[in-house]
Amino acid sequence: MPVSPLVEITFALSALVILLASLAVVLIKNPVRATLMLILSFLPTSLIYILLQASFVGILQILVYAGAIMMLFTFVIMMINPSPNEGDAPAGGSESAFTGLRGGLVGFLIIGLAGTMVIPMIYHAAASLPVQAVTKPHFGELSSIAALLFEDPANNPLTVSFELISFLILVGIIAALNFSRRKGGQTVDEDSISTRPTEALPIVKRQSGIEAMERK
Amino acid sequence: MIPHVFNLQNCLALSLLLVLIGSFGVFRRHSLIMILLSVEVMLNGVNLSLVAFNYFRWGTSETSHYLYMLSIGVAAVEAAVGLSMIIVLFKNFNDITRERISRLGERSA
Amino acid sequence: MNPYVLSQAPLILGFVFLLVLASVRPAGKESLSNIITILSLVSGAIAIWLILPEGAQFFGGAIRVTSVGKVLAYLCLGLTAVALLLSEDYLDKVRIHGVDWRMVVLALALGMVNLCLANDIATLFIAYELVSIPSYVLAGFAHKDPRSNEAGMKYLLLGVFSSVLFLLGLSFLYGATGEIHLLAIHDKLALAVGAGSTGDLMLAKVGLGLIVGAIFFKVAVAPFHSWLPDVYQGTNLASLAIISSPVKVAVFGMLGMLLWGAFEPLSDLWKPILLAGAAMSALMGNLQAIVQTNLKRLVAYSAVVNAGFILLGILVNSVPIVLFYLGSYGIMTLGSWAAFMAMGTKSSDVDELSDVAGLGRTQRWVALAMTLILFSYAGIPLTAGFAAKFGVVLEALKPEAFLPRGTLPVVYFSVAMGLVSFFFYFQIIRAMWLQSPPLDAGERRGAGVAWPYAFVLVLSVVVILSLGMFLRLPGM
Amino acid sequence: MNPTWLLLIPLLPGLSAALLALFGSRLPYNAIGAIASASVAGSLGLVLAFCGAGVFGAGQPIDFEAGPWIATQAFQAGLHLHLDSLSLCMCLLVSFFGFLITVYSVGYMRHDKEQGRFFASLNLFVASMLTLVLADNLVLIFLGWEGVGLCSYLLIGHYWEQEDVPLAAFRAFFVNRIGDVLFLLGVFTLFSLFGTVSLSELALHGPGLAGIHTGQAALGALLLLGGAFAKSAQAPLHVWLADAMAGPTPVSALIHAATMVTAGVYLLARLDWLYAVSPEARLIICLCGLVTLILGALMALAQTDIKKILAYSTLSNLALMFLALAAGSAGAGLMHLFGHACFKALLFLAAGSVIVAAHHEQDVRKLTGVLKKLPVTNAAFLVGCIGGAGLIPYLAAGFFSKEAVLESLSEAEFSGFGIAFSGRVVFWIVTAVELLSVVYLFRLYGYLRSDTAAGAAVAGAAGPDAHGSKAHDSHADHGHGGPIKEKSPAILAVLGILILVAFAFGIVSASHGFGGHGDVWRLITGGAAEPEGVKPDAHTFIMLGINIVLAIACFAAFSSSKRRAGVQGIVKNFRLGSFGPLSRKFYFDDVYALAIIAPLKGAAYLSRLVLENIFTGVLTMGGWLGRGFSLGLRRFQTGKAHQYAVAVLMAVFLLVFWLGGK
Repeated sequence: MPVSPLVEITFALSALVILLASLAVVLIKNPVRATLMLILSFLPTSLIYILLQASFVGILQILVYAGAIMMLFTFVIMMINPSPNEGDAPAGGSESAFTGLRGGLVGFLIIGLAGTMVIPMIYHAAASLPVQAVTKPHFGELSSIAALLFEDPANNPLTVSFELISFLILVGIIAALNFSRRKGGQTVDEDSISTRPTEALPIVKRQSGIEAMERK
Repeated sequence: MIPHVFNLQNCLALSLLLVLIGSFGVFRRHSLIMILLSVEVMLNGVNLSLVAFNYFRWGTSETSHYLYMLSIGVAAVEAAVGLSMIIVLFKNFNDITRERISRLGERSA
Repeated sequence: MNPYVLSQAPLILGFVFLLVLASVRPAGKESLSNIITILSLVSGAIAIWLILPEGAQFFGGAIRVTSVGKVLAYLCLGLTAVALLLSEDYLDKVRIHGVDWRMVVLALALGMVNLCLANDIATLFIAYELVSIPSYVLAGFAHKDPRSNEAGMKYLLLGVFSSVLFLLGLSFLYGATGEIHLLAIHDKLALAVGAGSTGDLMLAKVGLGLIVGAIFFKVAVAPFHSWLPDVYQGTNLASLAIISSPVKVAVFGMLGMLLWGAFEPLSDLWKPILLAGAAMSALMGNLQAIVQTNLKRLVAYSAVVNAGFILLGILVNSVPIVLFYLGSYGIMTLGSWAAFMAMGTKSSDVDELSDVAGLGRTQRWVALAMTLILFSYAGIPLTAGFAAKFGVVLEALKPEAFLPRGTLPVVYFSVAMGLVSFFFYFQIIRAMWLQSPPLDAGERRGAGVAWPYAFVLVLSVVVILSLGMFLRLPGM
Repeated sequence: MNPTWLLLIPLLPGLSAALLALFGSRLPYNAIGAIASASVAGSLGLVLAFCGAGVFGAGQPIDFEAGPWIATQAFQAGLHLHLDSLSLCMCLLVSFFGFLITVYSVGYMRHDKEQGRFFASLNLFVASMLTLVLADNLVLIFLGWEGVGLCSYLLIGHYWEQEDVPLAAFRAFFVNRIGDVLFLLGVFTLFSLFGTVSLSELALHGPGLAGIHTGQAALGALLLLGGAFAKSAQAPLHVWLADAMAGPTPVSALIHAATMVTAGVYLLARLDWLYAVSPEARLIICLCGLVTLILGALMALAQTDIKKILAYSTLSNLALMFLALAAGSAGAGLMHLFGHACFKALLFLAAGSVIVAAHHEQDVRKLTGVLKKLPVTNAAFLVGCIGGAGLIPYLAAGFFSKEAVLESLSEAEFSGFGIAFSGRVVFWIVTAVELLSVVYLFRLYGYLRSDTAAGAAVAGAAGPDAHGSKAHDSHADHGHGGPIKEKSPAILAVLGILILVAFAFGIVSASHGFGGHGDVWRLITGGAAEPEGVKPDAHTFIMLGINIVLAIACFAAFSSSKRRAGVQGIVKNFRLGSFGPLSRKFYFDDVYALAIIAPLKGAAYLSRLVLENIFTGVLTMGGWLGRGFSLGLRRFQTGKAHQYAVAVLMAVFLLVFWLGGK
């Protein structure tokens, strides 16, 4: 498949940035910066999606993933506000430095092993696969995906999963609401679903601050 | 001459490396938020492999673009549930390191 | 209207009712929401029975109704309904908001039904997540209890981790075949095996490994089981009844359908994996339980042991006996949770072995039922547990069975390890009957047993005995 | 008769057990006893009714099929009861002794706290045993098999508040469970070979197929053998029998003498075709039987607890049955099974009577002369001892069955695993060990009939606390102190009946050579051609003479406190180098000590070492090993999620890598 040099260079650079940013996510101590690094890694990822003729997916990656989900993370991190370095240290010496080192070492070994054994295996297998050019017109474009999703809904194989995910999101909402309840029992009415659902998060924040002060 | 790098195996290698980096984060990070964040790194790698497979091998339909949408939907819900649990944990313990969640387990007799 | 949508309507309607109930009567009676939930579950099962014709496909093949899937759906819905019976008093005790809880359970039930009927990767994935994520939520539902926090968080972190691996596996499967429809995947794989195309097969194998690993994690097959005891220990009993019984049934059913459906051409590859999983489960589940004194953890380890037997059943593809096993295991587990709830005091649950000491004297009937349930776990004849284990083993050993090498030793090993399991089940029985009650036992005796617990206990005892005495499984 | 009645035989006691278990605590004692006895009596009546149905001998077996019980695609195990001559005899044995012992227990347990539970277990035991005996397929047999183990546990653990009793019960149950698992594995092996678990189908098709797949058939035979060994207390799975003596004495009589321990023998007799084709299994039966025989007899010699003496004697008698089976003569083994049941039940129940009369004292050294006050018990004990020692033909059940065993052994050949030896060797070993049994039985009887003031030691021991402990003592329940006498009419009646039964069995078991009819042989083997019978040759008479002389000598030596002291003095004072011709009665004592007592003592110590320490030790070691593993694995259960994740990822990578390499 003939590919223009621009594509090659873009891919290589994006891959490099993604890898470095992802490494930064797992290595940087400061949680806020780590989150920003993740967002940074999403941008070249979306570039690669566009190279892969998945322009809509690329847009989603920025809009939904980087824009919404990562905002959630940033928001919670800001709210809990762990100090830049403490947030990632073992607390109270419940885990000694030695065991921490050992745990890290074991994880590192396993990943190294997998990296040197499994990835080459898959790499060689993929290299031998026949490559097939994209044949569908308007591949990856919004209109095409919309047709895929919404054409003939009664016989569309994607309908069921698309509807089911709404229940998944509902579960997420109910869970978040439940976790924000002040009292576990059902007798408290001022913070149940119907009356003031939007207060859920601020309540949490105040509570945590108060409790934090009490603990000190 | 620019080497031919934009191909399936390189995309797969990139995505698997992301999965590995993410899982390394899961083992290494102490903060629960950071562990969740590492899982997002893994998921990013998985999504990449999905889209790459679709482009390089099965370009007749955008099936995996749809799977990608499902995947970020699930990721969003997982993040929401996980983060709200983390907030609860923070309320209860004033601490969100993983040492907080290692009380259940075998106490050596 | 599409019959499939109609068949899901009761569950969805129940969900909507609960939403409305939560908004109009936030402090309403718990029992109303419980009744609504149970009704919608039961009518959901009836709807599936009446409306969905066997062999039909809906939504372009995303849903395929099979007899196995239907039975699994009945089992899941029925067990969930029974578990809900248990929840009413208990949720009050642990101060859980019941309406929220039931909505999560209903969503989970929807996920289970779709997991049993799903026929493409996308639906499968979403249904799998719709089973998993509510499970995490349920585990951590009692959010004022630090142990529940921990259980939920641990379950979520590890579960999300395994979900990612599952999705990666699906991605490789898609990469190998280009299909999301399970039957089409099966055909493509069969073609690839026939043609010997190594590249495709390699991708499919990697996908197989990842998917099987992730599902093994979900159903707690050793060595993927380490999360299970911790989560059991921390989770409140009402949520545990859901997580440990119907969810297990659904995921095991999905594993069996996936392996014998899509992955059937690769059966030479995954059969040894199932065997290894069965052997490991028998080994780890039994050995780790020996020195265990926490009752919930004991049940968790026994779940690991049972998982090994179910894998054997899946291995020999004897559908009726697997369904029988799942059903009897589900009701057995629910029975044991009912007994635990009935044994608990007003303020606390039973936790350690010492909490049940002398119970044969203070709560005679509960102790009797619990003893029978433990007999069933241990595989004493005339109980469902025996019939199920016995059936699985005999199916595996029938002379005409064509199985991989090593089946015989693994089966023997699993049965022989039952000796060890007997040891720790008997610890509980011994504590109940052959130890004197502690001094504060009067508190328990006065409490009496609430009718839902009594009902579920009686139900499980009746089911255990009748299944144990009359196991008849026609060919399906 | 309508075959449906067969179902009622095990069902009656089973229902009664359920009734008593659920409501026993609310019923008065007499009602409990009446229900328990009546249900077993009902079974006995049914069995007697079936005796007239022409099943005996070569008659037509009666089959009852209630449809499938467990039925899957692969297999069917029906609720299928099969009554042939052998199972009718076993039914008769079980229901008859079950009935007698239930009646006896009504007298024995009158002052117990948990009577409902006791009689429920007793009834359930009878029900399970009857199921086991009547079952036509191995699954149903397993049901009974497991049931008797469970009841044995419940009954042994009856005095659970006493220290060590729960542990003893648990150990007994655990060894039984080992046997159950082996049995189950054996069933699985047979099933995977033949595709059926029905005994009749197996007997029909088994021999042919087993000849082809000898390896797997031998494996199945060995596994089932393991099960039988555990149930019938053969080395190395015999360790539970001594523990089992912690239960009430009627239980010891029922379970550990007459019924449960014979289940293994019964099973092997049912599957004799399987053992006929696997000489290795027979060789193993023979070797284990010999070890058990010798160790049992020696341990019986070394014991002072009255029940333990009888328990070890049971071991060696069971070994005799197994030896007969090993020799290929199921008939001889079964005949001894019945004979042994007669005299051992008699001995145990008489011992129970002694124990009750002596306020739960079980040490024979303190029970000297007790029998002088207990005339009926005395007669029963004497008859039992004569039977156990096989002293007198036609009397007391033991003689002809032992002769039959010896006869079968003398003609057998054993080979396998590269060794081969003649049954003559075994024959002589058995003959020699039987002398020991004469010694320990009559030593025991001598003690109990000693001329010491009757029960002096007991009365002395019980005297001081007789009044003080009366109010609250829980199990010294049959009067305190006071005169030693037989009180319960139920106990006396049962003993009387048993004496008659022992006589009757002695007469009907006589073989042709002695002028009898050999009825028992014909009945239990279902009309198989009777062997020529024991010829009253010189050897038989010589051994008989030696036995009688030895018995009288033993009795004489131990029944007088002076002579007993003499014997003990010889044993005790034996030291090398400290003897002179005159003071040592011309070395006679020393020769005696050197030649007889010392080896015996040494052997007894050795057998104690082996029996109590090594075999138990291996079991305990297994337990500790499991515990150790468990504790080791516990270290991996750290509660740290990231470590679990490492484990998961590692396992997944291994999976993927393994799959990729295939």
